[in-house]
Amino acid sequence: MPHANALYGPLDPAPDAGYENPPPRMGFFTDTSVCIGCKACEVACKEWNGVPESGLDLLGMSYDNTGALTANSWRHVAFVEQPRSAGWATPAFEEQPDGPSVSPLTAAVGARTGTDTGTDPGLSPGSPAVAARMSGGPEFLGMPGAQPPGRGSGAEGRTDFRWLMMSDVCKHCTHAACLDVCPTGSLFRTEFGTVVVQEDICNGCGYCISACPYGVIDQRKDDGRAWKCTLCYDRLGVGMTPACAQACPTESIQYGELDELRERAAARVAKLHERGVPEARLYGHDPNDGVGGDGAFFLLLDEPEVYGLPPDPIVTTRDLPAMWKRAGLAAVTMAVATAIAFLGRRR
Amino acid sequence: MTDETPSNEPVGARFREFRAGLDRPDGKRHRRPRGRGGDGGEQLTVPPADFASYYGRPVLKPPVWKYDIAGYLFTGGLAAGSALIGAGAQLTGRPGLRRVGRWTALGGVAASTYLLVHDLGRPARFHHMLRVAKVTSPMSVGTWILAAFGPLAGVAAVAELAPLLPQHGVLGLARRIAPPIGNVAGLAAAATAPALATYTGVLLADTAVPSWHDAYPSLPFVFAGSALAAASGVGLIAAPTAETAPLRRLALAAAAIELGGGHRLERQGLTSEPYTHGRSGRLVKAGRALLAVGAATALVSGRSRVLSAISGAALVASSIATRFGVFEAGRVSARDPKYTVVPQRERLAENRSTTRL
Amino acid sequence: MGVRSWFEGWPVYRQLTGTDPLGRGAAAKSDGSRSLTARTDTADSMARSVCPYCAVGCGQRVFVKDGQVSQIEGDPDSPISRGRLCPKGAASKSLVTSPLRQTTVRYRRPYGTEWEDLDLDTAMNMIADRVLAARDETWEDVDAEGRPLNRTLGFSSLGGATLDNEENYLIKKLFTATGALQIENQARI
Amino acid sequence: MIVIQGSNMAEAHPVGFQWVMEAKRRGAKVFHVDPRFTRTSALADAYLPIRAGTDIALLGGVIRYILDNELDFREYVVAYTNAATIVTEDYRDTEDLHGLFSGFNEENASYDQTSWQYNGDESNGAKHDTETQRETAAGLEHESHGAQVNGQTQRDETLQHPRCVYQILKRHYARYTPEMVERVCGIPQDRFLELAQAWAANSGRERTSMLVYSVGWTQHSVGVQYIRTGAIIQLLLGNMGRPGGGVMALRGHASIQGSTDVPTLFNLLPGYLPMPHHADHPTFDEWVESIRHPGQKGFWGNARAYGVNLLKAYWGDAATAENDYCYGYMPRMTGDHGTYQQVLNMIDGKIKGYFLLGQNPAVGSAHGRAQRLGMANLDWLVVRDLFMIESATFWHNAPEAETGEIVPERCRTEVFFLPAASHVEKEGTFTQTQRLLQWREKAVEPPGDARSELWFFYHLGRIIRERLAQSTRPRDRALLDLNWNYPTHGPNAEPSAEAVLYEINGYDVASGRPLSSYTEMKDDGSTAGGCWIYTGVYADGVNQAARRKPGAEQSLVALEWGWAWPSNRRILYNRASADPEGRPWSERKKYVWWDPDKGEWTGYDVPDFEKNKAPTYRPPPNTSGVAGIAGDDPFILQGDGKGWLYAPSGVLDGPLPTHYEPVESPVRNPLYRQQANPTRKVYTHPINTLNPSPPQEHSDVFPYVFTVSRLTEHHTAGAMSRNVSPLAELQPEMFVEVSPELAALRGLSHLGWAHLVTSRAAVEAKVLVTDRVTPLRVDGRIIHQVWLPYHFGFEGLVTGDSANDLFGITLDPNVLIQESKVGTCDVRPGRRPRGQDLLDLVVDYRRRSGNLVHRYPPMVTTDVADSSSDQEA
Repeated sequence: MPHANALYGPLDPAPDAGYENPPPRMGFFTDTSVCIGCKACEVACKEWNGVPESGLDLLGMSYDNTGALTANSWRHVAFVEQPRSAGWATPAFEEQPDGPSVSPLTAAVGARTGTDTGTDPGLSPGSPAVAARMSGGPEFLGMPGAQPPGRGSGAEGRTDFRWLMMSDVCKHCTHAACLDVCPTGSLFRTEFGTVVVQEDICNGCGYCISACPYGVIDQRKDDGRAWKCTLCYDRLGVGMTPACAQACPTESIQYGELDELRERAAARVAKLHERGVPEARLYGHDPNDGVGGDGAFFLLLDEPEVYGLPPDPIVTTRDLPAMWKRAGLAAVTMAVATAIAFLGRRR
Repeated sequence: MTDETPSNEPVGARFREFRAGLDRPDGKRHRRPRGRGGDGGEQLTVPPADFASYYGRPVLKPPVWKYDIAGYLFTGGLAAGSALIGAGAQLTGRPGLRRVGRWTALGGVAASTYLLVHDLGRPARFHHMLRVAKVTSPMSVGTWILAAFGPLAGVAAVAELAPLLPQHGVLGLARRIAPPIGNVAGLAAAATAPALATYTGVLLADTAVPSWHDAYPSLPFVFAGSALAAASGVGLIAAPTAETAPLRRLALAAAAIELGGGHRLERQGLTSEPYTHGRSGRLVKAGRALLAVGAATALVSGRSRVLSAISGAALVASSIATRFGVFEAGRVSARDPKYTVVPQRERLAENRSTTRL
Repeated sequence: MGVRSWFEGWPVYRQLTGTDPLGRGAAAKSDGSRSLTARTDTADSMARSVCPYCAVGCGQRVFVKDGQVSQIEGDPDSPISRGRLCPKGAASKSLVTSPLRQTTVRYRRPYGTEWEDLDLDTAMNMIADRVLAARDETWEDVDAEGRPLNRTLGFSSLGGATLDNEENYLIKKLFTATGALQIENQARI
Repeated sequence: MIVIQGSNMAEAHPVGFQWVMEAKRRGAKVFHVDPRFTRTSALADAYLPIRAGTDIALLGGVIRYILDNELDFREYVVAYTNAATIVTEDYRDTEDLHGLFSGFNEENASYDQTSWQYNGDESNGAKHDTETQRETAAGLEHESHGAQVNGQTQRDETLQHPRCVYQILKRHYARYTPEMVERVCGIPQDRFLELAQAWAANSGRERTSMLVYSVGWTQHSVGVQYIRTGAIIQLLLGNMGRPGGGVMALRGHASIQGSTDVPTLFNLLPGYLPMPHHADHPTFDEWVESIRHPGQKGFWGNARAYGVNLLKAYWGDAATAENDYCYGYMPRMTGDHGTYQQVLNMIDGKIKGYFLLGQNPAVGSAHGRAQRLGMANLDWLVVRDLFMIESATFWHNAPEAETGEIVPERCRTEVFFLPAASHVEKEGTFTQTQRLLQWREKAVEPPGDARSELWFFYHLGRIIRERLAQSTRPRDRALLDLNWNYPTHGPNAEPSAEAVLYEINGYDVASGRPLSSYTEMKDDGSTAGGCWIYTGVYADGVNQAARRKPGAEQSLVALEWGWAWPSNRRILYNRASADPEGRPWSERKKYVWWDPDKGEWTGYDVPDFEKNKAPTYRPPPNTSGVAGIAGDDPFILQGDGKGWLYAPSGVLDGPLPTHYEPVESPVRNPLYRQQANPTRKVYTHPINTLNPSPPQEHSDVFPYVFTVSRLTEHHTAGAMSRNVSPLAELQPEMFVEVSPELAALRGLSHLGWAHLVTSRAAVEAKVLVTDRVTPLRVDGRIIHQVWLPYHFGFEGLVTGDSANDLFGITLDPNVLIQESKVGTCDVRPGRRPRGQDLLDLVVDYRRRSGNLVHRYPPMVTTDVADSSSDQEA
């Protein structure tokens, strides 16, 4: 019998997926407060998993030239430049003759850039107006600093500055919509509680892509199949660390038993709060959230949507029983309507 | 190239122009995106929402399904509705309508199969769909429904060929036993048909696509109605008018189901926007209008061949418009981060206020 | 494979008879997934190396399968890098297996407009000829005051700083014996 | 505390940066000083934007802050540095001479160092021909061995004597006030004070602070003095030779340290022995004595042994005491034979052949156009690389081919491209940035014709020796007598790298036993060794560099991983981690100490001191060499055993670091009338045009400051990253980072094109408008800076213009390293012109800057008084 929480709520996914005495659930804790944006994770992942190139265009999204998680980028480092305090540091440009921040403007330009990632839908274009709000800083109001050298200092504008970097990855949800909607069983739950596409099975139906509440999984064009982070299932099997976590120079990506990672993360948040970084918060750590908690969760320094993450995702299959009920009702209605139409008075 | 003194325009003018370009709703000042990427101009007609995002890029991946799937929504519905009509005609002794129903059902299901396989990234692996049977996957459920429905509809339709067979010999035997087999198959197909017509509502709703998911209470009814409308429409066009009386009633019922069940599409908050605005909104509206016209015309068409045909065409067109409209609305909602972020933000705010109480 | 084992291998059958009725995990696992293993585990050999990019000196493990490099990753034993690598170090396998790598001698003759092929031995002999000729043409025995010079300024060399110590040692030793002085390295830059 | 300046550690050395993060986790504060906000700044606790090329002014301010507030670690300073040493009466400071020191000779733009000497040592100064030293990059006494001073110096340990180094230092930096720091660097005073206070507060007995730099410091016309300034602070605060302290040079290439230790540099032989100079070193004895400096303390006293061993290693049995160990075979320098001089000589047709061994000067060296035109004027060129690099294809793909300056049909250069073996296809040692040698095992055979450098040079030598086998010419003796017998193996007859390492290590000639320490080297020819500082790497016949005891199984110092020169010491001068009596300065900072019971030095590291020399040891008067080092002289390679706050000789541009403006600067030096380094190395060659700087006219034609550096995603000239797909895609295009203010000023738009123009070249780049770059208020003006990566070139998966094309050639006088971290330029919107139009554009800029006839900036500007400079004037 399926578990009562098979579709929603806290659950240990491996036993639910039929594994008897599985190993502990493994996952990632990505601490963005120590990320240096080096992208070693992106490269190490590509090297291990043989992931193809994902486009050679300058995107103008700070140092992000990958753009998004795609079938050809299973790790993606996001870069956000913000005229805001970093919390722990003194204001970077205090007393400098700067004008107001340009972050919203450059973000707006970055929103429209594209590159052929070799995948579908790959990196979708964004909206400049929406992008302009991403920095969360003051709106751009004019150019008081724009005077030729030597002529006056202008009003001091931006003083605070911070540069957020965050390595995004598949969340390996407890309730993984991609997995549940997969009609071939290609997407499956491993004994480690992770979610993996089986490349010998996937027939590229694309359903998982629409089902993912994080926009992670994506289809490779010349290949037709869906691809995403496997949490290096092959490495896990022989007791190795996933390639990205092994490469990460600053332990921003930590791999381990999920329970232990959650404890570590809570301690880290507490420490950051203590050190004057009240914005530090965890994302995806809570087994009571809309996806039953993520196998890969994060410590963020701003709202999730600033990094391109949904603020409160709920797995679509939570509502599946209700959906089937509605469908059943509609089906009955349809049959009855047909019956009535035919049983009606002959004309 | 010898004069490099900066132009005489006031300092900062170029930058202000640069900035002004950004604020222009068409955003045309900026270089076109290279490679892939739509024009995205449509979102800009909506005032920018007060929310943050990552470079305005969507949180979700828009569905990769091509128009194959929108087409399938139509052909699958048509096949299901037609199978029901075929069975109704069979039971009520309307051979012409029965034939049309069965053949349309087979045509619909054949087209559906083609479209579904064609949409796959790896069409040669279509049979992997039969590896598992997952109630959590509407596509898996649909596959098994189709797997049941398709052969049955095929047998029912092929049975209609019995009169063409010789009267004697082995084929003569086939000619005699085909009709009863066809009847059994026709009824069996009809039994699975409502599921075929309505599971597609769940297929779309069981995604993270905001406008589809939020519409889960409505979509099965919209699709059920649309399926009946399309099938009625084909029947009205193709069947002898003497036998189409049930279809006129059915068209009316279809309209009632679709409009009654679907009126909530416009009332599900922000994610209704794609059903009412833009190209997808226009398609949905056109579907509604055509449905009303088709149903009304059907009511008054009587035995008029012309009116029946007009009514039928309107009903079929309505179904096509509705399917493509709904399909497109989902894609629009996935492409704009606001449909993902804003409702979730509102939900969080709501939860916070309730927990505070 | 008999019909029976085929049927028992059918995931639907496993769903119905096993512990995974929803077909989420155990039942859906494919043959490919069952036989999956890390390729580092099946490598023929592993060499302990050092990253060729910056001077931090991160440890690398180079895995070889069938005479080809199959993976390069950080060496967790290294007290310098603790198994970690930056993007460049992590790309080392792509570096050494890059399809853009040149593997044959190429030759451009004076005033030529195209590359030509050349045998390695021939190239070595041609280079030796040119070194000796340039040396003889530009040899300086003594300076104006008769003090020894013993040198040639007829050719020069600029080395990268990814050369091994042993290589640098031979370069300096040979060039010094040849009388060549103008030996430089990235270390000057 | 960790101060990162002149380095973008998180981006250029990400894996090393894990240790900064580790320190941060334990509460260390990280300061980052850089012209732009980088990924390092993002993780730092404080970021200070600085005008490129003004680091000495900032650090000088820190020195003044320390001295004024008496925050130095006095016990350390008195005992271990030359603060107490008295300097001659004739010494005049920059305070007195508008930015020059005493002894300046305008004729050859160099100093007579006599007046800089320690009192009583005046005669040492005259021994140096400083002009020759500049030409041969010998200013630093061949970069390692201490300059000549007599071991016994006159000292005033109360530091009150007006001519003691401490007081000279105090006076020299008196004008480096917080106000002046702000005027010069553009760093607000309270931001500067935050740095200075934290640095002083986090140093001393209980705490140490570390200083980290990279080529952001070295690639300047005053580069050596940048590092000296940092070293002065670290000495004053007692941070040298101690754990968590020091000056950390983050070097940029896998074995660039090794390339200096076992050099392929024109002025050096292995182990920092000088290449002989025709006038200074005509005989073996003169050569040895010039290294040994009779009378000086320390380990250079054994220089004869080091020299004999090298010559024995080179010429084996042929090298005998009778023939001065074949010293006569050595080629002699007559002046500057450095890489930039070579390039100019190539343009002038003086050089016939050129070897490029994994190096890509067409992109990586300053003044790319000069590099390419030089290569296009050779008889032959040998390029050995993994990829088809720009330096191999310049003859048809260079920008000069587009402008018509290079036409393949008229380009004579014969090019041999020989594919090279990669790091996994050969074995050998790399020496990383902390002097640690690590052996690489060979994983696979190189593909096709690809071969190691070891193979190439061994076989080239073999072929040449075979050709000359019958020769009787004297000039060929050096080749024929060469000890060139290395065992080979494998299908390609690859020479044994381990055999070469054994020779580098050294051995007993009679028995072949590997030496275990350079102290075993004899000066009688009974031992041979190719690089004395590497002796011990093959101790006991074991390849010590190949040791790989897991880090987790040993202490943090990890003495059993690889092998560090000298003698496996991980922190140099670590005797200073103990107090003069040999006790740890504090329990927290315990590292190496004297064990009185055992009568030896002990600790976590190998003590960088004679093991049994007690702290109380005092040498008898006039003892020189190793015996001259007292028990409390930690700096055992310095001629007086002390850490040098003040350099009486050895640094050509002054005994104390002084702020000079970069050669190309939009600003008149606010500190002194002397604008730029008066002793810098200048090449007056038609191709080497320089932008004018104040007090010259027309400097406003190039109003902006540009600086270049690395990105995490690419490596130097790009061959090893732009040809590698997973790296190329991460930074796929050449770009320039500008502030929003400059973007507004020059009409630049985000992701639009801009081009930068100097009097050498114009290069184009995509614009990134970013808040990470800020204008600075400098001396009442707004100064705009822009930044470019220098990785791009015209070959590879991703291409773009090369930033190094923008630079001219001006060198630091001490080490002949080019100023390629700062220059002036104009920034214009749009793409650069093509073909002849490009040349016209650059020529026109030159015309407008008054430089059509190559007017070089004056070396000395002390006679130009103006209101903006020299606060005293």
